Amino acid sequence: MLPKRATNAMRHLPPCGGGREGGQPRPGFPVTLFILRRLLTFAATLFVAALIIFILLDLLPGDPARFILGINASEASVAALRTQMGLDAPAHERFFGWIAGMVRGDFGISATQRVAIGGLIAERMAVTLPLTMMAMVLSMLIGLPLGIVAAMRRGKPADTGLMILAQTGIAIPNFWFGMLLTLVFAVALRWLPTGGFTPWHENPGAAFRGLILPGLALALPQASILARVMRTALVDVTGQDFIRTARAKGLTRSEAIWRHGLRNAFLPVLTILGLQFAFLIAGTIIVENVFYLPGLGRLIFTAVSERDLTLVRSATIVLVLAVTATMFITDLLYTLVDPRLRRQNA
Amino acid sequence: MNWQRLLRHPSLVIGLGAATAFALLGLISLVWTPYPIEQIVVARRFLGPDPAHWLGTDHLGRDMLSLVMSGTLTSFLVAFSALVIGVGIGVPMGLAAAAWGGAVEWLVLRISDVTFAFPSVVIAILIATLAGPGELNAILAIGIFNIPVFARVARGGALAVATQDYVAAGRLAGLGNAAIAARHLLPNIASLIIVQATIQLSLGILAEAGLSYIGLGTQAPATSLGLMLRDSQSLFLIHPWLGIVPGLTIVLIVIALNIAGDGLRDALDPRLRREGLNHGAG
Amino acid sequence: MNVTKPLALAATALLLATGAAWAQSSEVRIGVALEPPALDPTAGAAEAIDVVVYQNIFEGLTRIDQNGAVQPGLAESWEIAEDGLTYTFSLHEGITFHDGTGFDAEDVKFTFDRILAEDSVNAQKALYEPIAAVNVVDPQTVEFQLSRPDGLFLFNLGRGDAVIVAPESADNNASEPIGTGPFAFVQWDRGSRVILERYEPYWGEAPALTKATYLFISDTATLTNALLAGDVDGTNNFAPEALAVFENNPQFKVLVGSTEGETILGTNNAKEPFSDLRVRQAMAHALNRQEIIDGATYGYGVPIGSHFAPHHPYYLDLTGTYPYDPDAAKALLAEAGYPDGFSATLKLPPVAYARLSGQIIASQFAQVGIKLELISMEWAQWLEDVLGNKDFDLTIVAHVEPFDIGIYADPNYYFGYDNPDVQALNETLNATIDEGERQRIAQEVQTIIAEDAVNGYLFELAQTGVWNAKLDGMWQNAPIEGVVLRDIHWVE
Amino acid sequence: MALVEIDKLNISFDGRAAVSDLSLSIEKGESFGIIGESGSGKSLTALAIAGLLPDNAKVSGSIRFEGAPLPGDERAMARLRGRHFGMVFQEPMTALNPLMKIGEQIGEAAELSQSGADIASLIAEVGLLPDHAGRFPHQLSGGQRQRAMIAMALASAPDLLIADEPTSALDTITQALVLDLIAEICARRGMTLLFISHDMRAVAALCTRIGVMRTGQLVETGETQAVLRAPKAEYTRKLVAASRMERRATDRLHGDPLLEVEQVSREYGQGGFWPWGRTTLRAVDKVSLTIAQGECVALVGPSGCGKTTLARMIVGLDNVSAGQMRLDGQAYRGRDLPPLLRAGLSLVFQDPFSSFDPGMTIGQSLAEPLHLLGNLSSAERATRLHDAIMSVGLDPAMLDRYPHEFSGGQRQRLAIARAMVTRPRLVVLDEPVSALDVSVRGEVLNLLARLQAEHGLTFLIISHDLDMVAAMADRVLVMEAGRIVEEGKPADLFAHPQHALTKALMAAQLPDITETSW
Repeated sequence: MLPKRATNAMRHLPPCGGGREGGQPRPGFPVTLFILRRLLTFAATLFVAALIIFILLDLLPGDPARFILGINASEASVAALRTQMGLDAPAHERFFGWIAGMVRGDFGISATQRVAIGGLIAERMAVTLPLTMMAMVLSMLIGLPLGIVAAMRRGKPADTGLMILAQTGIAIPNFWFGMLLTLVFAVALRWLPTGGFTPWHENPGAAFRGLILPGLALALPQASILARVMRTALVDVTGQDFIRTARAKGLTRSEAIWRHGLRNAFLPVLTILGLQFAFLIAGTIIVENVFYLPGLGRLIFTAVSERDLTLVRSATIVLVLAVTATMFITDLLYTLVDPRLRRQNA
Repeated sequence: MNWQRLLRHPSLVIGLGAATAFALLGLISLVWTPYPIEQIVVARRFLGPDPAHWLGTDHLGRDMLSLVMSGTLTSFLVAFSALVIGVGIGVPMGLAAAAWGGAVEWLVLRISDVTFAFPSVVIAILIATLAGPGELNAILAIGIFNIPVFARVARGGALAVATQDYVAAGRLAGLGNAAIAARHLLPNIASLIIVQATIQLSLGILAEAGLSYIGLGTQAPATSLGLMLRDSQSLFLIHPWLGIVPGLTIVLIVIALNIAGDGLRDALDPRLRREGLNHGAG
Repeated sequence: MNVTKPLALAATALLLATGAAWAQSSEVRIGVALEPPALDPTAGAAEAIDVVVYQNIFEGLTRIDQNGAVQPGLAESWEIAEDGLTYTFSLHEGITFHDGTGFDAEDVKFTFDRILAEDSVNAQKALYEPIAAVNVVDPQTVEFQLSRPDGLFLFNLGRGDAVIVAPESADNNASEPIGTGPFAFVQWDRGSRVILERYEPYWGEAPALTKATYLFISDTATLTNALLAGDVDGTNNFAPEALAVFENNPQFKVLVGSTEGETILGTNNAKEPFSDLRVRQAMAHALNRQEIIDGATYGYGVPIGSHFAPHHPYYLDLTGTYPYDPDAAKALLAEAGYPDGFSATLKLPPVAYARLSGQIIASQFAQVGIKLELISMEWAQWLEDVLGNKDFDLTIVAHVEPFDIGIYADPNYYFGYDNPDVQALNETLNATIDEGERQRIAQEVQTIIAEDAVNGYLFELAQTGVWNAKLDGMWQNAPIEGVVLRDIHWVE
Repeated sequence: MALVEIDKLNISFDGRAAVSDLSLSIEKGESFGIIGESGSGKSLTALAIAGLLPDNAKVSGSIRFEGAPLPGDERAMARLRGRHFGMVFQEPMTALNPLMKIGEQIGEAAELSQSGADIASLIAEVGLLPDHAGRFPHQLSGGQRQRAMIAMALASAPDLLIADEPTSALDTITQALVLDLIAEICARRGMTLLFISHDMRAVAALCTRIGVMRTGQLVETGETQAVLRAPKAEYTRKLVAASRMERRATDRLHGDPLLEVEQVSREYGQGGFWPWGRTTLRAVDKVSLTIAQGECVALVGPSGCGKTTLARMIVGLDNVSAGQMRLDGQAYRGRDLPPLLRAGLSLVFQDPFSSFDPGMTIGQSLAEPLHLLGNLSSAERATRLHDAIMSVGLDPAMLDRYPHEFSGGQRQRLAIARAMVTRPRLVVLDEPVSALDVSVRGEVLNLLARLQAEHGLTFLIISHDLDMVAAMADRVLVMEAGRIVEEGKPADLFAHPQHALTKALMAAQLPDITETSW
């Protein structure tokens, strides 16, 4: 069987390699420098990601020109279109051309749709981003209070019930849940649309309504995870010395948890929130299909099937950017919330 | 640590028992299913549960029980293979980062960052366009996604272990970084990895379902639970049974694995409750 | 199945109770599965383009009606010279493009010069190759000189690929189409919908609808829900498996009609073992058409025995050429030297009928010893592998071009069928104008390819539309791709 | 009337008794100390008084505060705590909320007790600077944090200050300062003190009355001097005896230099991968020293002075930035120590709980250094292990067991056995007894002295415990901020300290328990 670890010893570990008292006052580490360093890492990550995307897509089988012209087109027509689309240039020229273009904000022209990719992506982001935000907010609104309630009622029936609910929530595939939601709230009750999206500028209310069901479908598993994480974090924090200190000051247990526990418990939750954004982005790609939402995921999906390379790679890098930026922002937030990190650099 | 102690955690026993039962059901399909799943008899489709077909038949007249057995196997196989990729690459990466530190650690962290920046569905789309959809695509996509998860967990655990005096003692005894990683770090983060693996396994099963649902995963005539859901989707209003069977199977397997993971966490080490919080992964 | 009925009934009851909340109006929302990549029908092959724009935004000199017959379009009449080489069209007067510019013979000449230009990106350029010259006689008259007689010329002029575009707007048609049709383009929310509005200055009879919205919903379950919830008023081609939801529902009408889609088991005739006639005959005997039709189209397909649409007057029923007979198939395979069968790949494009038929055929072939490996692929890859590189054993695809038996005369076409007799007959057919003679030749070709078992002939795709019961005027058949709005209207 | 009266207190967890039948009373204004080793139940007793026991604790018996039983209601109890009790805990790092500024935390305590205490004056009272109020806990040193804790405890102007091991996480000098502060404040405010510690000297220095606890029971209680001078209980006698260090070193003849450290420096770059933003921290600054064969040299200094870094370089766990070391005349710079030379060196760690891999048997752990000697036959290995474990007075059968089966003292013996297995000539001991209970420290030190005598070992002891150093060392080196500032024989050095640090260290020495004059 597995070894039991020397758990007691961990408690005594010095925070860094020096003496166990670990006690010198530490100089503050400049926050701006920290941000600068993270920004550079962020840019490097993006560049490598762009390179990977480009290499993968350059290997793609399937000729976009052939796709556009279809089953009966002549070789000459296809060749003419290929030249017109600039597919003949050498790979490195195309790569750096692409990067340079993006830096200028010019994503190029879609091969199959014949319009500027920047605009296409912006249109789709106007759906995907609010949807992700909606899911994020919903999952927090649902998950965090439930997690707190469960932690406060630890070991009681409410806790057990909520955690069973959370287990189930994690286990239901979100696309399936989305379909069940549609059947109930759109088909049977007709409270909300079955899907589709009205552009924001046309009718913000309708646009918002269109995002509620998909947002819920996306939020369910994340809310369940959040509830569990929140509960565990809070239960953990409850056992910490400073809660005892707070109680010694004259707070009751629950007051101590509210005043001192929540903020500390929020640290692990913040990590999870950062990670969740990436999963939500991945989730939108699937859920957009269920609710026929014109999001970035479906744009990539369609573009791949149409072999619209320029569009695929730019849309993909935007998704990657969204995920990386979230991680970056999470890092910064963490630094804001946790003063201990303001001097560290790892 | 012995079995009796493990058995004192009812959630572990229930979860592990149920998950094993499903896995066994899948494994049996390797040698025997009530009916061959490739055998299509359209005239026999949409039969309800009866003695000949315990779970009825699907839209092509295939036996649902056989499909569920085979689909469960595929789902497990995909999730497990992806796990092997994640553990096989991620754990050595994390260990190397902790044992060598410096540039190696920097590199591992950056590789994790880049890998993590690609949502698994995007990886799946890219691979599917390169190599066509299929189980292998799903395995790779989920596996690649698992790599940074395990790299981070392994690095985090190993860094905590590396500060222990016995690691210094190992170095004093002349052990190199690789020997330290293999002798001291790996065995001591094993429980952490096992717990994370249970979680990733359940996430892998969900991810497989998602990928198959959008057509990037398992392809006919093979089947998986996700593919069964996809096939039954448009028939849901007419024959809801066809969707409920694979859907419930997924839910039950994932719950079983998650309960087993929770139980393992409690049983192996109470401290993991705090460290193994990466439940968001997936 | 007992469990399902109550649920379906409950759903129906609910719908009855709530009723179609949509107020009767002159607007319609149509669900279509595929979103067009662009909206210029003269610069792309996607069927989805025509679904939105054909006869709605754009019009040709002629137009095809719902029975497949050629009707006057922008040209109110035409004369054909004795030799069949000169066509003179008289154009309607007072026609304007949606941007207000006028339409005249120059636009016609521009359109066809563009199709035939060196750098043309027209997908059907080959169809218009017989055109030697387009001459503007006067603003209302235009003359076409052909290099050889072409029996399908007037039909081809009515296709989406030959709609008339204006030089001022042609370059932007991909994203902002400007034509002469009864509906003008308003906006395209990519990934979501295209909105058209009635073009009031339209030259012809004004349509009843004032606004039409095409919603792009690829998922059948989602489309089902949207129809049930009243978010969509109808769709021209609904997945047959879920038609049962609407069949007995008085809120909806189900329109079953014909299409030009011959669904075939495309066979690589140039490759072993399919180059052996006995192997192809064996495969033909191994196909149980009825089971495929039941399984893949829920009974809505029409069996075919050759590459020809059953509703066409020239059609010859050849489904009995190689009846379903596994024993005969095995015998033929043994005779061809494959007593234990063989293995082959079956490449499937991303359409439901192909994926389902593929599974069923694999099961049927397995019974005679042919082991098929199913390979699913995206259209782009299918086009490259199968159509471009002819790197395939078997495939399943529906050929949706009307009267496209001529593809059997092209030895370079993907299935690699090289038969001088068919090639000669096709040439005669193209040059023949006499109806009776054309029918005889067409039937001869049908018979030859059926007997040669060039491909496995499966079924003619049906058009299965689902519409709000209060809508009328939709095309039941699909002789050409498009959802023509012209006659659609609400009834009380 | 007694301020606190405890009558037949029983505390148990899952049926296991942690405190049994404990009765005591604390008078208003007195300083009461509880002495006990880890697991004796002394902290639980303190927590019980404050109503802060863990949820799963089963409690019986009664505790009265100012004659009234403690309220059962959580809210009433909390208010009582807030107004009348002040508490100081062992680990000021974890006991303070890491996300709140010190000032806010003190302010909260003042606000809760409605004492109207002024934060600035509290901060001044505990000897912190005004700008410390705006800092986060991690920006303070250990001593400063503990002062902040005390300020927090004082904010409510409590009747009773409960201090639970308040100094055991601090170094000697800081410990003395904090103890002085507590004593001074209690005296000035006339506050009752309940002081809990395993350190007999600290208790003796602070308390007028003490109780001695062992395995949940109060074995003896009485006036401090009475108890310590004439302990009645056997256990108390043992504790008192163990707290006195006897000099074990004998004057030995020293041989040739074994270890020479020549102008060694160690710098750490901080700031990570990117070249800018890096600062250099010089942990060890041009240190030179020589240790002769058979000598026992002690390196003392406050935490962060660089003594551990120096030790790590000497044993080859870290590289020097400049300078070099010689073992037996052979030069090395740290990690480049060749295996055979490495076998001549070993290290005993401070914490016996983390120095064994929990997944390996003791035998496996002990055998690990043997491969430095090349390929030994299995018989030879067995002999080595056997000899090593016998030499520390343990049973060879223990080789097949796992670390968690042993107590702290046993583990430290096993750690010493591991250090002996290659039969080294130089053994570096990093705080070898400070993590051990008082009662076993003496045994381990005796063992070390015996081994040194039997095997002619050379010791380098890293410590801040001057008593232990005086008892063990032939020569003492005093280190501060990376440099060696003074050196000499312990008797001379401690009698006539020259350097300010040495003087401070001496001043911080708590008086011997029996020397305390009340």
